[in-house]
Amino acid sequence: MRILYFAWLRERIGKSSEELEPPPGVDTPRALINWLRARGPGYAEAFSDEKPVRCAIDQEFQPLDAPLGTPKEIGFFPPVTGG
Amino acid sequence: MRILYFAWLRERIGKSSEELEPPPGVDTPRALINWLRARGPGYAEAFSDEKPVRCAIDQEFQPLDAPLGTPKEIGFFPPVTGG
Amino acid sequence: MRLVAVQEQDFDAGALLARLNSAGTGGMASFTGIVRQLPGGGLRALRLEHYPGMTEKALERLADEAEARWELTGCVIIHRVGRLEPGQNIVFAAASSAHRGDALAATAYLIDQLKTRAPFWKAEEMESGATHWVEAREADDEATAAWSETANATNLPRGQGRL
Amino acid sequence: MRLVAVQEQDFDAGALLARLNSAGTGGMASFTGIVRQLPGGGLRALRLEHYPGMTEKALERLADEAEARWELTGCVIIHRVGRLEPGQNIVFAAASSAHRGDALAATAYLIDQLKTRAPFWKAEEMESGATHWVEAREADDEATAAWSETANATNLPRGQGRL
Repeated sequence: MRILYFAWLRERIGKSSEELEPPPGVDTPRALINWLRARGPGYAEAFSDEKPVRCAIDQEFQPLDAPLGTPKEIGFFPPVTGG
Repeated sequence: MRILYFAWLRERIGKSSEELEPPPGVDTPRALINWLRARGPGYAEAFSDEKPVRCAIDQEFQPLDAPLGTPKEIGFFPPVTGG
Repeated sequence: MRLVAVQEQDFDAGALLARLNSAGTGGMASFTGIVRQLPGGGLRALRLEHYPGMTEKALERLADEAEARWELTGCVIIHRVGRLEPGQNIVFAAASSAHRGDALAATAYLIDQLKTRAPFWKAEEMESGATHWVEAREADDEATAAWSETANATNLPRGQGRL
Repeated sequence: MRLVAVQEQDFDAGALLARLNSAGTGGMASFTGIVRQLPGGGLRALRLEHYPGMTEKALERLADEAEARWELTGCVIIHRVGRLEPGQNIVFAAASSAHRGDALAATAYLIDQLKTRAPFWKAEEMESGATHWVEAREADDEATAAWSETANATNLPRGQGRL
């Protein structure tokens, strides 16, 4: 699946998106965060605190404990600040 | 004092303003209307029903029973319909 | 920044918003009223009459009230008079503020109050040649009154949505 | 008439209002958000990032909701992205309707909802060279939530005046 990072998550991880296949058992965005955190220090720093992390599954806002399903894309980002 | 007429009051009376000195005892806009009504058929028609008549004393909205005082001008008109 | 005018000529909403912005602000709200064709058609034009002198005082007072009630950086009320055809602008009210809610509420206040507290009168000139004076709407009185129920508040009154 | 866009280039509020008017209406309300200098100064620019694809969907949904909730003849949402300096336009929301209350309420709804439901992020680029991401404001969440309390109503929520 395609994973996208925005704002300071993008900056800390050092990329705006990547294609990854998380292992079976990664069934929520929160589980995906735990799995990503082990991929390197940038990820660990970006996801050190989950509280300010929001996500969208296939471009719809979802809670971190929503079922992940088999999305085409998932985005991680801080709370939005538009307008 | 200067008396001004607007909208259909102006049309029925046939003028937009005039200088008049009402006699002593004409001490409210309503009393002024009663006095004006006797000045001719246009006035009688314009003021035949007081309900839709509003007034301003020296350019401030006032009820018909407000004290008239000695204003420089008084305006008579229907309810406003701007905007 | 304050701009209040009664005029025959048209106004340029974009230019007015640019002037409001140049006073320095976070956001600007505006309302533009337009001559509407009647549901059954047949309206050739509106003719707008006003009470010169009193109108300007009444509009300045509404601007004073809005500036006292909300934190505004600017405030505009322009009302046209004369003969206006369907689709043409009648009225423009706008307010700017660092707070978007203030700008929006002040704009709604200005237009609601103007409807019942500024001496303008509209006559409808029909295609048939007939002309009749527009009657005041009860809903406008209610919209004006709704703001007094929140006299010391800065809230928008309930019921705004359908007035 | 519906116009929703995410773009780097500036927009022309006057031209957008003219397009809304050409769809035929009684009144148009608008809100224009502008980059504000910080209270203590020192802001060189905002940098606005968004989630391409998702943003457009989110804004179209807000327009759908506004059109379902009020009687609108038109609806516009334009949001800029990229680097924007103080005084420049960020966002434009507008709605037109035969009823002024509908136009005003729909405009307030669009801007309130957009603040918390569209994926935009702002970073502040300071004159010192430092850059920091803007944190979400609790007041914005409250403004969004206030509309759900009146979920089946067309009223403006109380408390709008200070948000």
